[in-house]
Amino acid sequence: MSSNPNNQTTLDQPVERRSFIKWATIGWAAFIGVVGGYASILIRYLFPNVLFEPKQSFRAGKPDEYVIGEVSERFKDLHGVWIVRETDKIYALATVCTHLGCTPTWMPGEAKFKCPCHGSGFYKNGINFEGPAPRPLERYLIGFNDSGEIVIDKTKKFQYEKGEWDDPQSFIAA
Amino acid sequence: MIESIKLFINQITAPQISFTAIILLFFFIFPPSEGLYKFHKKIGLHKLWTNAGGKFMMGALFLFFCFGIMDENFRLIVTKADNVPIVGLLFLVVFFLWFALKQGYDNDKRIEEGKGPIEAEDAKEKVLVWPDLVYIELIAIVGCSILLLVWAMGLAAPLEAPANPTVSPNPSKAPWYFLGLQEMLVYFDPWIAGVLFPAIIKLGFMAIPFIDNNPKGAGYYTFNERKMAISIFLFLWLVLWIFLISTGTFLRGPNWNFFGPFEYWDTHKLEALTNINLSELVYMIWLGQALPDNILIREMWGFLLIGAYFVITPALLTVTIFKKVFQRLGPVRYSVFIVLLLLACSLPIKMYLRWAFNIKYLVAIPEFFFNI
Amino acid sequence: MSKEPESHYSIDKLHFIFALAALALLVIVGGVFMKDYDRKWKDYQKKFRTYEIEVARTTYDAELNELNDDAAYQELLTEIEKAEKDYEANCLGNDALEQEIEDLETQKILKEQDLKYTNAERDAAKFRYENAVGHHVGDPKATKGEYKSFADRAKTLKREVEDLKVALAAKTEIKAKCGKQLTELERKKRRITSERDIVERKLDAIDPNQMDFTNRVAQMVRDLPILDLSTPTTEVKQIVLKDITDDRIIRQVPKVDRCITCHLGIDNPAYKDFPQPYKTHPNLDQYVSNDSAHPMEQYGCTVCHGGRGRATSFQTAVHTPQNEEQKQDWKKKYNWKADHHWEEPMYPLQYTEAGCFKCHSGEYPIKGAETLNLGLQIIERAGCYACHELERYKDWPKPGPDLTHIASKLSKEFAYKWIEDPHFFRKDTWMPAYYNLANNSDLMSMARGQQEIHAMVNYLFAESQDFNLSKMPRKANAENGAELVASLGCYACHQSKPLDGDHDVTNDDLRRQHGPTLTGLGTKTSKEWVYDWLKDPNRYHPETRMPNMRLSDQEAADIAEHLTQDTHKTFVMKSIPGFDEDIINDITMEFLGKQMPKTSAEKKLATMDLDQKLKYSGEKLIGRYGCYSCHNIKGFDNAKPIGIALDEEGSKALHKLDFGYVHVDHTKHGWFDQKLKAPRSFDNHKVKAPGEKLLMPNFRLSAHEREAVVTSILGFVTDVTVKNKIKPRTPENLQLEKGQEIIAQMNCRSCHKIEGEGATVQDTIVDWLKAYQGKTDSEAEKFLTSFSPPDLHGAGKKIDIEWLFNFLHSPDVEVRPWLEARMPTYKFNVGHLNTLVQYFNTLDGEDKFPVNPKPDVSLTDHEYKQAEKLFSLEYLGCNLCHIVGNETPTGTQDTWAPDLTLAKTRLKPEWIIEWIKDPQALVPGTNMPTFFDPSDYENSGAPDILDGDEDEQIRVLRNYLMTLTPDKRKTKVKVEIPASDTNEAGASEATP
Amino acid sequence: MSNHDPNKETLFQKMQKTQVFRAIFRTGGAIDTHKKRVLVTLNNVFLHLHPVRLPKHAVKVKYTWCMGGLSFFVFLVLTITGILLMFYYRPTVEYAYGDVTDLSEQVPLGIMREIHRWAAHLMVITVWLHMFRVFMTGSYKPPREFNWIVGVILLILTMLMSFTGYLLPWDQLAIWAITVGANMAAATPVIGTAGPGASLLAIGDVNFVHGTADAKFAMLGGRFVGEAALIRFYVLHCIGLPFVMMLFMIVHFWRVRKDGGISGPT
Repeated sequence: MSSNPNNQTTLDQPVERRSFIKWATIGWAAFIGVVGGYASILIRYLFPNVLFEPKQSFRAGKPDEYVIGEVSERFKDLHGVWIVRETDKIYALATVCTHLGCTPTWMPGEAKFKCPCHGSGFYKNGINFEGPAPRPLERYLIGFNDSGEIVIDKTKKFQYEKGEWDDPQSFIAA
Repeated sequence: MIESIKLFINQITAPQISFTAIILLFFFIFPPSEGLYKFHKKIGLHKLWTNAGGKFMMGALFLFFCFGIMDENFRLIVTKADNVPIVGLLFLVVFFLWFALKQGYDNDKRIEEGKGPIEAEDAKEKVLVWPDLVYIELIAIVGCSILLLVWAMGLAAPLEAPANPTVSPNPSKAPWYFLGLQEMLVYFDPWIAGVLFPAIIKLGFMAIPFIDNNPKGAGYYTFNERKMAISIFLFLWLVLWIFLISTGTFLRGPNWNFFGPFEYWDTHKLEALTNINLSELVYMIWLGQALPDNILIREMWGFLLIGAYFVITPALLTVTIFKKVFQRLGPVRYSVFIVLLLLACSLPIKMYLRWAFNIKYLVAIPEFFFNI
Repeated sequence: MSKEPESHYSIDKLHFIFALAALALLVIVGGVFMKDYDRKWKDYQKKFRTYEIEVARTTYDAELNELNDDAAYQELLTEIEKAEKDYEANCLGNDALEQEIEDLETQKILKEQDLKYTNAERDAAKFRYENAVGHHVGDPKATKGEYKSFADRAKTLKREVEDLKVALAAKTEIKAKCGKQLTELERKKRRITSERDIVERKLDAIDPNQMDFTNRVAQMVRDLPILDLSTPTTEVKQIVLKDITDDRIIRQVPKVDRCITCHLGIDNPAYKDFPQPYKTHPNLDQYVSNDSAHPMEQYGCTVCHGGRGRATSFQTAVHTPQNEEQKQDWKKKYNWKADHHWEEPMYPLQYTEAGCFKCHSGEYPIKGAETLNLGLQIIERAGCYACHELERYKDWPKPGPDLTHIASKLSKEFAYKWIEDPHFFRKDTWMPAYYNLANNSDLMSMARGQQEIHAMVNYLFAESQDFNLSKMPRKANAENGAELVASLGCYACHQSKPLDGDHDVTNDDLRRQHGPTLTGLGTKTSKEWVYDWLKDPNRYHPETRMPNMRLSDQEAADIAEHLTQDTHKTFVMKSIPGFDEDIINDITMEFLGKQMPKTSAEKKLATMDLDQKLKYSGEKLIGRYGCYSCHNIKGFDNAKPIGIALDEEGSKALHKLDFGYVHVDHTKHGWFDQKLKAPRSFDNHKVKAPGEKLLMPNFRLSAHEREAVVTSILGFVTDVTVKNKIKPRTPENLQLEKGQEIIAQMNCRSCHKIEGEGATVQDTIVDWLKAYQGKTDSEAEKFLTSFSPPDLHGAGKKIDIEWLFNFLHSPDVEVRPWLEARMPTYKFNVGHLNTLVQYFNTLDGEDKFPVNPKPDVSLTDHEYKQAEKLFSLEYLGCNLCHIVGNETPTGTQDTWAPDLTLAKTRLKPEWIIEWIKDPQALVPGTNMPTFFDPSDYENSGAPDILDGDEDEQIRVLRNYLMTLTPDKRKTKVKVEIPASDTNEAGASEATP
Repeated sequence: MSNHDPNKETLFQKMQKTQVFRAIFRTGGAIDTHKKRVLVTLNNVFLHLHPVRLPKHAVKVKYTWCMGGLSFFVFLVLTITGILLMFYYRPTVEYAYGDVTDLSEQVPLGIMREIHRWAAHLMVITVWLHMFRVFMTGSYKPPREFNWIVGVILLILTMLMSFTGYLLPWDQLAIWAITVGANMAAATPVIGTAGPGASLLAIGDVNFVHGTADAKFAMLGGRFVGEAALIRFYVLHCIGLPFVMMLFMIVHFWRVRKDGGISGPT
């Protein structure tokens, strides 16, 4: 086993290591792999398969339950959505100010959304026109289910500045 | 054929038989005294602690489990998720027992030959911690991880019905490492089995270094140089702890009835459990009279018996077989030692009293929750 | 290989071992991922995805075909093409216009911006001015000026903006007009193709063949291990319920059901022919779908089906196999194992309806739960509730006949043979067998059993009281009797012969087993007794549910003659073993030994003669077997039922059921089924003294019947998890349930259709019409409704409360005199009657506030005359069909209608109006003609009466009906009702 | 690390010369000299528990069985998996059972629970075997008596850790095992309601030991195993006992060194 058992060693003598380099490399590579595996386990573990939060999509009744030209606050508290019906389309606006995330107030008299935090103002269609808000309100995916009810899915957003409001999923034609 | 083997095993695993067998054999396998040691060598039991002996023991254990696993009832108990560690424990205990004693016996031989233990020879040489020890530790860690992950993948952690304080499952068992205590509960009142004994066990273990003043055998495996210490320790650890845990886990079923390893756990199994107290035995059966009203007179015999056990036995032991021990330990150490030893022996004694005379309590004062 | 100084182990070797260990660990870590990743539900979802594509594709193709075949659509397409060309030619390329619009737009935007700024300045100035005035800050004059100038400028700007807008609008108008036709057409097209477009979009989203390469790759990548943390296509789907909870004993938590993770097509009718777990729920009208009574989002799954809702695997969901075959199949397919650690395993499919009982326990019957109802009805018929306490049947009458006067009805021999084997005499009797069962059919027990029966019979006859049978007319005509039995409606509750064994019993069948099947009566009893019984059943058995048919003496005699003609010959020939005093001594000693020390018992025994011993042990045996639970027996008035209460049997812990040495599935339903099939079999291989043996008798239920009963028993649970979903205990609901209970108890549904169910008797009426009235099949069909007891739909709305009350008490008013089937007289007390009247009214929503004043039913002379005219043949011809007093209509009986002279007292005036107006709306399919066409109401009435005012015509007609008096009628409604607290045991307490 | 040209530096070697690398790894890169091997043990916080050199027998697995080290490793595994389990586990009567169910039903890599549970069992076993080895080599003999006591205490703590963790899944197995255990506490002499001398702690007619004031209650925070017991056991399991255990482990390891390293023949 030993190559030079009688050799008096000095502290600075290099250790011979050529012969085992292969297994050591394999071993340590595998070990690093294992550590990587553990890290992946940790990361994957952090994302459960199921959320107990309220559902992100909800049914909002039939189109004719909404009056043309009005902003419906029916789902504002429950789901954080205004539903606006114009002459030819219906869309769902997020009730989140694009400035710092406050909830604006719908002021029917002035026909505008006014944010109480820093005074941003938005038109009925969500376009910002005053105050510090940098961009218009966001719209949510809206569509029909099989029984003709409006379904709003909050996981998908449409932003005006990206030109997404023309996307057929961002409104329904009525 | 196979059925009759199973039946036979079912019968001999009954605590009365298996426990007696173990006690009888124990001091021949682990002789505490010189005389027994010689006898032990003479009948060749020391061969257990050779390579062949190790193979034999592990093989026998392995074969037994292979044989058992074919049986449905055995399989059911052994593969119950929470019981698997105890199966592992059994194998590990047997292995390490052999491993320790083999090295001990080897060293004994060397010492006999005047060479000193192998450790002493090794110790002359020094090695660097890096990489030897560190690398071994790393390998051990990797090995241990493999074991854990395989175990975790192969065996789902048990989860039974949601907790329901109104329906207690039958049997209701404590975690397995406390089953020794639960087994003691069969023979002792809760305050003894659940409070007094655990406390004594802990204190007793802590007292070991102070009682055992034998300077030999420090830092190397040996048997011959510390026969008595090892014998007593193994009796406590193997018989009164591991054995009772195994019994509690594998052989105790519904209503805490005994079931052989190949027996079906029938909830309706009935066993005659008519126990009497010592006072009833003395007054009603032997003397043929009613129990006295006075509690102290009633329980007098029990107290006397216990008193005698803790006073006369030590005295007798001191002048007989423990003469040398007394000399070696001195009065203080010796008293602690003897009290602990007697307490430990009270468990098997109580077990035998139960089996032989159906004795429930030696002293029974339920009025004050005081039963011994 | 090298070993180095100051080292013990060879580093090479350690490297090697380490490499092996590390590699092994790496593989195992990979294994951990694989094991975690490999979940069955993911496979199901992937498979379902292919089915989804398949279904979508089929729909898509169908839609496409439809569109291709749609001529209008094709035409539209060509039109659009043309319009497009038009648009291209005329509207595009008008650069000047485009430019103009663009310029205007820019101008507008600039102006608007200016306006916006000016407005802001103006508002700010306005504030400064107001502040100066209000708070004296600053100079009011200067600020006012400032404000004014801004305001003026804003006004001008605004006008300019408006002008620009108008100009812009004019220009865009020109542009839009040009494309208007095209937009219009395209919108039209979208409307037609909307369905196809939906499917198409769906296909785009899920079908890999529709996707481009990158998206296809993305679809695969998103489901890879670890990466699937972001947006996997497979996901655990769950329903979290607010009102239904999971029971944590100390606390309740919202129920979580994840069944839909695998049962993916459960709410989609398109998957009804797909295999499990994708299959659609078989009853979407009632369950799962959003507009059903039990939508999935509110009820989840496990509350009805049982099982573990949070489970995402077949095993942990605690599926329970239906039978051995399925069990083996599951073991193979899913590695299924019984799970004893979940108290509420899923109900096997055949017992699913057990879950209904949790919430609907008060209803009789539980609508839609056929098996459960069958089980409950069997429990009612068999009288399980007599020995086993059941809240639902508290205070129900004892199911068996009164035995206090048994000597007048039966012979001792009959009684002996009957007890020995009741099913031998009548195979469908509800009297269960006590002897020759699993635990008493060995020779010793049989010999003992014979003497036991002797003892009991002896006791019964020794204690039997005298009973004078009323005198019967000498002459009796059996044939006439047979016809009467067929026509009066006896077969509503009785059968003439037992059912064939080869068809599964239905709820309708059971209604006809309300009373005993009428076979072998000649062997059983005398015709005098039958005569006496028919004349007044309550005389012999005060609590009997057999009503009084108000038979004349001759009718009763004829029927008795007919019924007693049938005899049971083999039964007569059965021999009876003699007394065996040794055994009788043993039996007597057994009971004596319980009462006194053995020596005194022996002394006592020596003093008794055989009769005394028989009587003594007979009494004790009746007490042991609990005969008194079903029968009235002297000496057992206050004895307690002998069985265990069943109210929580379904939630009993499994380990509390003793399976003994019987090899059946260790499940609750397995045990219940075995208990019903062979009740004493749990004694098998057990050593037991006679007094310790199981006592439950055998009802000889068929497998189908057992299944139904087991369903009910599984449903007998206490469950706090649904307390928010149980029907609220409002007075209305309680009234309804109480009414339903009486209806079930008295078997009303056998004759009447109530809440849409019942009228079992109609089959026998068809038989009668054919056999005795010489009608052909089709004729019988036609006459059936007229000759059947009425459907009680809408009775609460229709019938006067007081009249109904009186009628139910004493129904000898002939509303439909042509009817042969007779409404019998029941021994209802005031409580019962009120309950029933309230029931019908509550059912129709009639007993609600506000109370309206009784309508004015007076008529002026003129109105009276007009009404008379309307009534006459000239106009409506009411008496063409309706009986008026003793005038019967002329047509055939299938067109006859109730007596109109009863209308005044019988009908609610408001109802008459509605009825005449539109009878079909109240009773669809009624024979009553619709005189006033609801679709053209204004012109439906006779124009020459009361100026053609339909409302008026109906009103006077109604008021006219109220003038018809029943003076020519034979009988009057008697009002003589027992008070509700009279001594009719049981009956009164049911209706507090 | 090629051997073709000894003068040419590999990337690894270059990296070792950077300031960052040298700041982190005091000893430098490849530990290829004996001096470095000594230094690495001295310089590393985790390794400095070890002496630089050991007598040869102490390195042999045959002698040590590695059980002490493995017990510590398993303890670390338990700590890590335990912390991760706390992400998904809420110690309330409402949620405990459902959360544990979810670990196997929906949480990815919920195998964490299996690892934790089996590691807990494994730790009890390794600690017992460690104790057995220490006894068999007579390693408790002077000067190591005190460390043996600390070891016994650690053994008790290990079992208590396992015991307190046993309740947390809140299933039948859990509450009944704890109920059995808790009833033993009620049998404690003098301070347990069902123990001998329960009526001793009384003044006049006022008894100070009763259902809501005895050893069992102190353990459960209620008359029976309920909400209070769950939170108590949770806190003990996750904070109380680990903390105590950590303290004793520090002492244990420290004393191993201070008592002259691992035992050996003198």
